[in-house]
Amino acid sequence: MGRYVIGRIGAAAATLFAASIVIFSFIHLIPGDPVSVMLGDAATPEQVAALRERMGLDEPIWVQYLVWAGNALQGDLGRSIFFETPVTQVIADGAETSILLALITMIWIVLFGIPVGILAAIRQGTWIDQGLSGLAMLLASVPTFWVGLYLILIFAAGLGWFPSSGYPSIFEGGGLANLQYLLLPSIALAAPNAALILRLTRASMLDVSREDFVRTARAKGIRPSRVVLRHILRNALLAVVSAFGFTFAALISEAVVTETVFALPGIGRTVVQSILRRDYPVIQGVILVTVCLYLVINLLVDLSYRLLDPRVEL
Amino acid sequence: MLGYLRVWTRPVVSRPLAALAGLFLIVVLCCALFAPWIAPYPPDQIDPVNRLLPPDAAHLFGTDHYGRDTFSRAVYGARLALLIGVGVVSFALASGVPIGILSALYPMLGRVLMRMVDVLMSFPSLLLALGLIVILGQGVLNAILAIGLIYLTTTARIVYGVALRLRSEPYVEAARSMGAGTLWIVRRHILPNMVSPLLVQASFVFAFAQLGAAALDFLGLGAPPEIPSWGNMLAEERIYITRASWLLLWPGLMIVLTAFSLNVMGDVLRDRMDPRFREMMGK
Amino acid sequence: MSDPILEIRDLRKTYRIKRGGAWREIHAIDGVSLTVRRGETLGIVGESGCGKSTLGRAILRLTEPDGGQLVHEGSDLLSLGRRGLAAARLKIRMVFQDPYASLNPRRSVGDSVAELGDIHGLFRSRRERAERVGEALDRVGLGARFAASFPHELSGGQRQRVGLARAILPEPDLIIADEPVSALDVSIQAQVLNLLAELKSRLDLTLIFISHDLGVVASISDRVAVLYMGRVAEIAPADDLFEAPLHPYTRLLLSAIPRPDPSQRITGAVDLGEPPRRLETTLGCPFRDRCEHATARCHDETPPLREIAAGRHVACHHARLGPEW
Amino acid sequence: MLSVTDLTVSAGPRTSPIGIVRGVSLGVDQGEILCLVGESGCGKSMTSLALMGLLPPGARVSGGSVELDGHDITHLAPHRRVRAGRGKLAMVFQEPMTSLNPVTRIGWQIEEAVRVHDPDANPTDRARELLEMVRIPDAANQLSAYPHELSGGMRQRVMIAIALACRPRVLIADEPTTALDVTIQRQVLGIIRELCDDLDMGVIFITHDLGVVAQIADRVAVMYAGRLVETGAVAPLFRAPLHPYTERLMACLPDPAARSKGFATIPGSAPRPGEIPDGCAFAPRCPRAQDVCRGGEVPVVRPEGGRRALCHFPLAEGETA
Amino acid sequence: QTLRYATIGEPPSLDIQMGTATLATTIAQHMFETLYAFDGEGVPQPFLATGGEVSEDGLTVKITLREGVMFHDGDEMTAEDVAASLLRWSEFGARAGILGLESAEATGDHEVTLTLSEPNGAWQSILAHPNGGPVIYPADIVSEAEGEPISPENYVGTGPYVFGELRPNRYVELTRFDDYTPLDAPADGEAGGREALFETLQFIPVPDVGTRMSGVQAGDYDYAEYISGDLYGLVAEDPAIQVKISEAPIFGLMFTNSEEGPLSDNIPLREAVLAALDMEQALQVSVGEPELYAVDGAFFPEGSVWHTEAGTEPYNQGDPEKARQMAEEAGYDGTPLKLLVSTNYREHFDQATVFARQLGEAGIETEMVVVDWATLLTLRGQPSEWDLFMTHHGAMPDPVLFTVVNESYPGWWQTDERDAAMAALTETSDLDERVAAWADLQTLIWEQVPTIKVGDVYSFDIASPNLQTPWEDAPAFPHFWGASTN
Ligand SMILES: Nc1ncnc2c1ncn2[C@@H]1O[C@H](COP(=O)(O)OP(=O)(O)OP(=O)(O)O)[C@@H](O)[C@H]1O
Ligand SMILES: Nc1ncnc2c1ncn2[C@@H]1O[C@H](COP(=O)(O)OP(=O)(O)OP(=O)(O)O)[C@@H](O)[C@H]1O
Ligand SMILES: [Mg+2]
Ligand SMILES: [Mg+2]
Ligand code: NI
Repeated sequence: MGRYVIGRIGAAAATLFAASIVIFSFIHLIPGDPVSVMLGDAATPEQVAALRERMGLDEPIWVQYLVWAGNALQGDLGRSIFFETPVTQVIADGAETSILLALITMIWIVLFGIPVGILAAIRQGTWIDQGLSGLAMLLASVPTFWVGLYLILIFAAGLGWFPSSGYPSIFEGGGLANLQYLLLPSIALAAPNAALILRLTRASMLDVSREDFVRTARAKGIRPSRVVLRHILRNALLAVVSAFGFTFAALISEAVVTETVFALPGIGRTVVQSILRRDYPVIQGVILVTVCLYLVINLLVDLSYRLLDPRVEL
Repeated sequence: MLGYLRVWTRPVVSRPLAALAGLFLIVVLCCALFAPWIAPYPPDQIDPVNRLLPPDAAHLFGTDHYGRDTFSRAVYGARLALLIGVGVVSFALASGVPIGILSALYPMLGRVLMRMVDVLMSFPSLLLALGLIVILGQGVLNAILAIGLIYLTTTARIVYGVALRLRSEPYVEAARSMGAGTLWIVRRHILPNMVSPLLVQASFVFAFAQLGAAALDFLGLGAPPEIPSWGNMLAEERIYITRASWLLLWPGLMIVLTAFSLNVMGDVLRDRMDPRFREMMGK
Repeated sequence: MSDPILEIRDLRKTYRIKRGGAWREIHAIDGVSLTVRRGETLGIVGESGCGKSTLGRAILRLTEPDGGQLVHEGSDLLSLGRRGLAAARLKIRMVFQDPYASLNPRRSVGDSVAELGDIHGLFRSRRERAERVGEALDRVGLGARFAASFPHELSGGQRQRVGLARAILPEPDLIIADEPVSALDVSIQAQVLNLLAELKSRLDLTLIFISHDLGVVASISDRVAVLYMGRVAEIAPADDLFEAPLHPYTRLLLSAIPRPDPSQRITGAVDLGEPPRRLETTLGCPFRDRCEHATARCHDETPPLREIAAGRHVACHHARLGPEW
Repeated sequence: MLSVTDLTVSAGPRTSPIGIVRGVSLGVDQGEILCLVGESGCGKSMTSLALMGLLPPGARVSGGSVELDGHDITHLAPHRRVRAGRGKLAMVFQEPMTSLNPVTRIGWQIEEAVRVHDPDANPTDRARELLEMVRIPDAANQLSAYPHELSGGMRQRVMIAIALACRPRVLIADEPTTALDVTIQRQVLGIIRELCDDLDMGVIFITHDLGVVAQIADRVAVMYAGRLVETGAVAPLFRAPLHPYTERLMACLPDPAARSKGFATIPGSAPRPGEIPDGCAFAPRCPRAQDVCRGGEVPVVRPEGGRRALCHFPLAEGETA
Repeated sequence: QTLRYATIGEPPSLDIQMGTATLATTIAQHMFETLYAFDGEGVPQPFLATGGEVSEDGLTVKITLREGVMFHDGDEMTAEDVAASLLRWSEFGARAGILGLESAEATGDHEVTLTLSEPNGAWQSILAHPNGGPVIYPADIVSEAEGEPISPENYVGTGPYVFGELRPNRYVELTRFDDYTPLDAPADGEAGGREALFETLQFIPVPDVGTRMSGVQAGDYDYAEYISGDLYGLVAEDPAIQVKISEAPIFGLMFTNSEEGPLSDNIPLREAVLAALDMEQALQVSVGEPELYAVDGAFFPEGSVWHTEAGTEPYNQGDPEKARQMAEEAGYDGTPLKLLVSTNYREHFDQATVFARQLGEAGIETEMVVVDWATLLTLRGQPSEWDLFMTHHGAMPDPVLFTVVNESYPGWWQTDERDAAMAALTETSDLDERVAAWADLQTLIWEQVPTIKVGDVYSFDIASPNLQTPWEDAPAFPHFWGASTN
């Protein structure tokens, strides 16, 4: 196991290296440059060129890469061109929101997707199943911003139950009460993902319930509910676990639309805005971190398989 | 022949939901094909005096902030929806399938290719799309390419899994024992047996491509908005959510219903391909 | 008897699997030498996992052996290039265990039967193709009309016949049948076995018949090889082997065959030992842990396959001819 | 003890059901092993699953009754049949490789059944005891093994242990040894025989291997196309089958002595459910069939000795079809 | 007491010498101050300065400074600081060169002497305009930063608010500067005494306009900028919301390429393009509410001293037939004109879409090149990539600040007539003469069409009803000294 983990970390490092090169070349292919965005509409080309030179943006790409990679290895991701602050700080600032949002969203997904998926599987073929599956598909096909805008209109501007937007950190006054800011966004974000998990749960429940060992369990004389929970579900969740991991990773880095609608200071929005402003260090840093996140989650998913499924040998 | 047709129509007809979904998709297809005849106005006819009109007899779905007829735009929108959907699906399949199959058949190559897919997958997907669009410039084709790239990875992974399983199927082995080459095995054995998971994946990708395009539009980077697309209409008119909510309702409904119908049809197709289901329906 | 059609010399295949983070080796075939004579039926028996299928597959290089030689018509199959291999595969054919799984569910019976011809471009016209397919289907007793059916429309016996039909179009020299009847009912099994015997005599085939059902093997084979843990334990003409098994493992196997005779009823549990896990070491007699005669020598020294009597080979330090040990 | 009367199982739409099991009647006594034989697809598994109430979706009991110790259990939920009183029915399935839950330890899986049926016993002790009963070496340690760590034969014995944990009066074993080696098969058969005798259980043993039947059965029931065509004690049935199908089946057994002559076969193939002809289902393949066989009710013949066959023209002793 | 201001996005660097982003100026003007400041009438008044004198030849300006002005770091502002700030600005700043500053020297503790390369009548206005303008930093910070933007920890100014914290995506926070020494004069526009009533100012990015509006309604923000014109009807009557229409209009501009392509040497074709455009339609589509736009070809709004209708006849003809004819006469060969536009500003896009259609009706083909704003900024610097591009500018206090007339601005309008008109504008500091010069220049613009003004758009902001601001209509850069809640 230890050796396995070390091996995996080695492979991850290779992936990371490849990814960092891809990131770097990818980003520098994007036309436009941060300096003209920074200097604004009135700046003349000479001014732009001068500032580019002063900021080292006219060096050959590979030189820039080496400098960046060298610093990144020491944990220094550079400074944001736009914010003038260290990229690590920019990421750390977004991370709180993104992680909490993803966590709360995962709670919704688990609370809604899994039980409803189980229900649909148990009642397979009945109108309950059809209705629930239909609902899931519906949720999966509504654009997030639509849901988000309506949630704000109804629950924030209309009823005033929840704050409309923004998110003050829970560490800076307000405490856990600030989580209410994430309630509406997490619902908007959870809708399509819960639908996916629901469908996955249902499908794998059905798959597992056709397995021979379920018949064995039923022949033991234990209650049907126990068969479902202890035998079918436990095995069915194996298939859902990896979806969980990757949904979580995606929720952290890809909640751009939700973050935009709800004005949340999350990573997704940071990086999209950074692309629009060509804030290279931030884009590179965030992608690097999300790639790491993906690799870590990948590893965790595989390790959790080891815990959940004794057949998996590491 | 009739019997063959029945095999296809039966799973649809036996579920009212599926029948409705099928019907809706046919309507969408008709809209796309015959848009100029169905739409009462050109989709880009600007009429600022009559902007933001609520639905009435002259403008079934009302007018948008240019005074363009929302109904006509929704009808034309079907074209772009299909274009994006079909485009993304074709791209994802055309690139994901060979990658997946090659990786499964040649493990050495597979290790490299799947690593690369991993790298791609580890990038935030919307971001990848966004970056590509910025690099390539905005446009329908580029949006298709960008979204297609996201689904290339998932498709390649699925195909890889299936191909890995099919590769060790006894009938593939049997073909190999007769001296069949790789091309033969892929063409005659692997591809045909991949059809049903691919169909489900395709219907899923089709639906999500619409949402992806809508999200790109939302961020202002989708198709050039003078070509109407539903996602675009939705994103463009989203500030009218309170003032003229019908502007969002119709395109939103179209996206939802199309995605929904496709999902339903995807399910039907999968069931149709599932031998267990075939057994149940009788031979 | 007649000349050898295939000589297997010290064939080895080691699978490397990952267990507990470490690579472990499974010697699926651990130095098998066999001679297959033209026109004979060679039965290969042994318990599940002893390497029977691996041996069959290795002959056709469906799994690439790690070492040894496979001499077929004067050339070593293992050193053939792609072309040579394809040509050899025209001569040596395999019939698979599971008739359903080895037919592509999406291709018609006719397509499956014609596959070999299609791959090698043997048919000059569609007419010819249809004719040849019909002929092959006729030969196995199905009839040309089955060409349009799909595998799921056939019964188990019919599927197995399709499997045979595709193995005889065009006519091969050697058929390797890997448990061709184990998925079938007794009555259908009998049909298929009859068919095999008949084809064999009509087409002058050599047959390697792999099975774990000793009853079946006994009734169809000229010679039988018993495999244990990837090694040949015993080879003998079928009659001799069933009458007077030499290897203790062969004896065990024979004693466990259920005979359809109500007078030999089971009265209680017996302990026949557990088949060992795959060992990493190849030293010593693989059967020693279950063998009542095992001595220190069996632990230290691998018993070679030695000829005890004419045509009878056994790999046991203690085996000798005679009624008792 | 267990008696089944006229059991009918059908599948397909309710408007045009397909009969899979068509009026099967049988009974098992204490300490008796009843072997149910017949070729693949004739409805053996369906019969046993109907007894347990575990029919797959799509199939249902559409007639007849199942009684256990005089109580009608035809429509009880499966877990109630197993629990009725203190464990009445239990089942061992064919596939030892897939019939155990792969993610839990086998000890846990046995204890789960023990807790239901032996609430007073210490589950771990009882589980160990059961493993010893099915002769698993080093039982105490094996409790913490996962199924994939065991060989096929051991898994099958664990399956039997689980069934025994239900303290069944009747054990149903559906082809429990087809996936096993002959040597292991021999061991498992021995264990079943021994348990049957020691615990005074009734056993319904399903197989299509006549060799196994001969070795283990007290009584035999032969099925063909969803019907019982013949029942009787094992020795007379093997010596002198009444039904032509039974006789033909036995003739198909490979006989090493008669190698050169080839194998006897039954021409044609068994009908699929839904395509079963009227009258005697075997008639199209039967060399003795006459016009009466092809329609109408088939008479039951009951010679002495508790034997019973469904045939117009039963065989006399020594006669071949 | 915190003011929560919902912004359209994050501000770029608050070093506003270096950039011209509106949002950065809005925020940074609370920290950094200029030597002069515009009063309510738009007339520059001494602010950090107490006055200035121009030499006879107009090449030397001697400025005296207010005493006792404290920087946030506790040091007093000296002539050294002012000289260093002005020099850095004129060398590296966003509007470098506009003043023609040759040198700035501290000629006393509280006196700076500026040397200009040419006389510049607009020097007070230039010194008063904070947007990309010469705000005053401490000398050591200036010398450290040189041409690079000052980093946030070095944001030190003289204003009533101190830089607090910049949390990317969350907010920029400014806190009250307790040692602030206000100018002893009544507040008048930006001039006069400034008083920080709010403890803190928080500028929170809320990119979605619907959310900005809902947020004010829900009480999450006190002030939200840049609400779409079409939402005006919804909030105008709402007693729960104060509407702050901007007093300074923004106007869309479509620049023409004078360097390369079909429009470069072909002024008649440009005139044809202009003739085809109906600005009313474009404004209706992009703004909606008639109260919020004005169809006006004058570059300075009514009420400004610079307002003149001189030469605006070609504006807003919307005559496709005439345009077609003019295009034909200009020898237009049907080559599509590349219209570069970004989607990041909805108005640009809406207007471009309308124009493309109107041009199409006049037989002038266009090809819309839709890119994101950052790409547009780069592409427009490459003459071969475009023929027309869309942008917008805010009202300027003085024509010289106006980029249209800057010959290095993309479009590269460089004609002898322009040079002459520009010289007339900067030669003198006499207001009347300068206004007349500007009228000529505006006429020239409508004749040579280096750019096409779309029309004035009065964007509007909204505020919670409790917010009291010292101004009624929103200035170009809303400021919150003197603002409070009740
Ligand atoms: N692809 C593989 N990878 C690793 N191990 C393998 C592989 N194929 C077979 N083995 C192992 O090699 C050994 C021999 O397998 P083989 O299939 O040849 O046995 P067999 O005699 O045909 O058994 P059966 O009667 O069950 O078909 C077994 O222990 C098996 O687990
Ligand atoms: N859900 C179903 N619908 C229709 N027919 C079914 C269904 N399930 C099983 N059958 C059919 O019922 C018949 C009886 O099956 P059963 O499993 O009882 O056979 P069996 O005698 O146990 O065969 P085997 O020896 O292969 O296990 C088979 O022909 C099968 O195809
Ligand atoms: Mg095998
Ligand atoms: Mg069965
Ligand atoms: Ni005017």
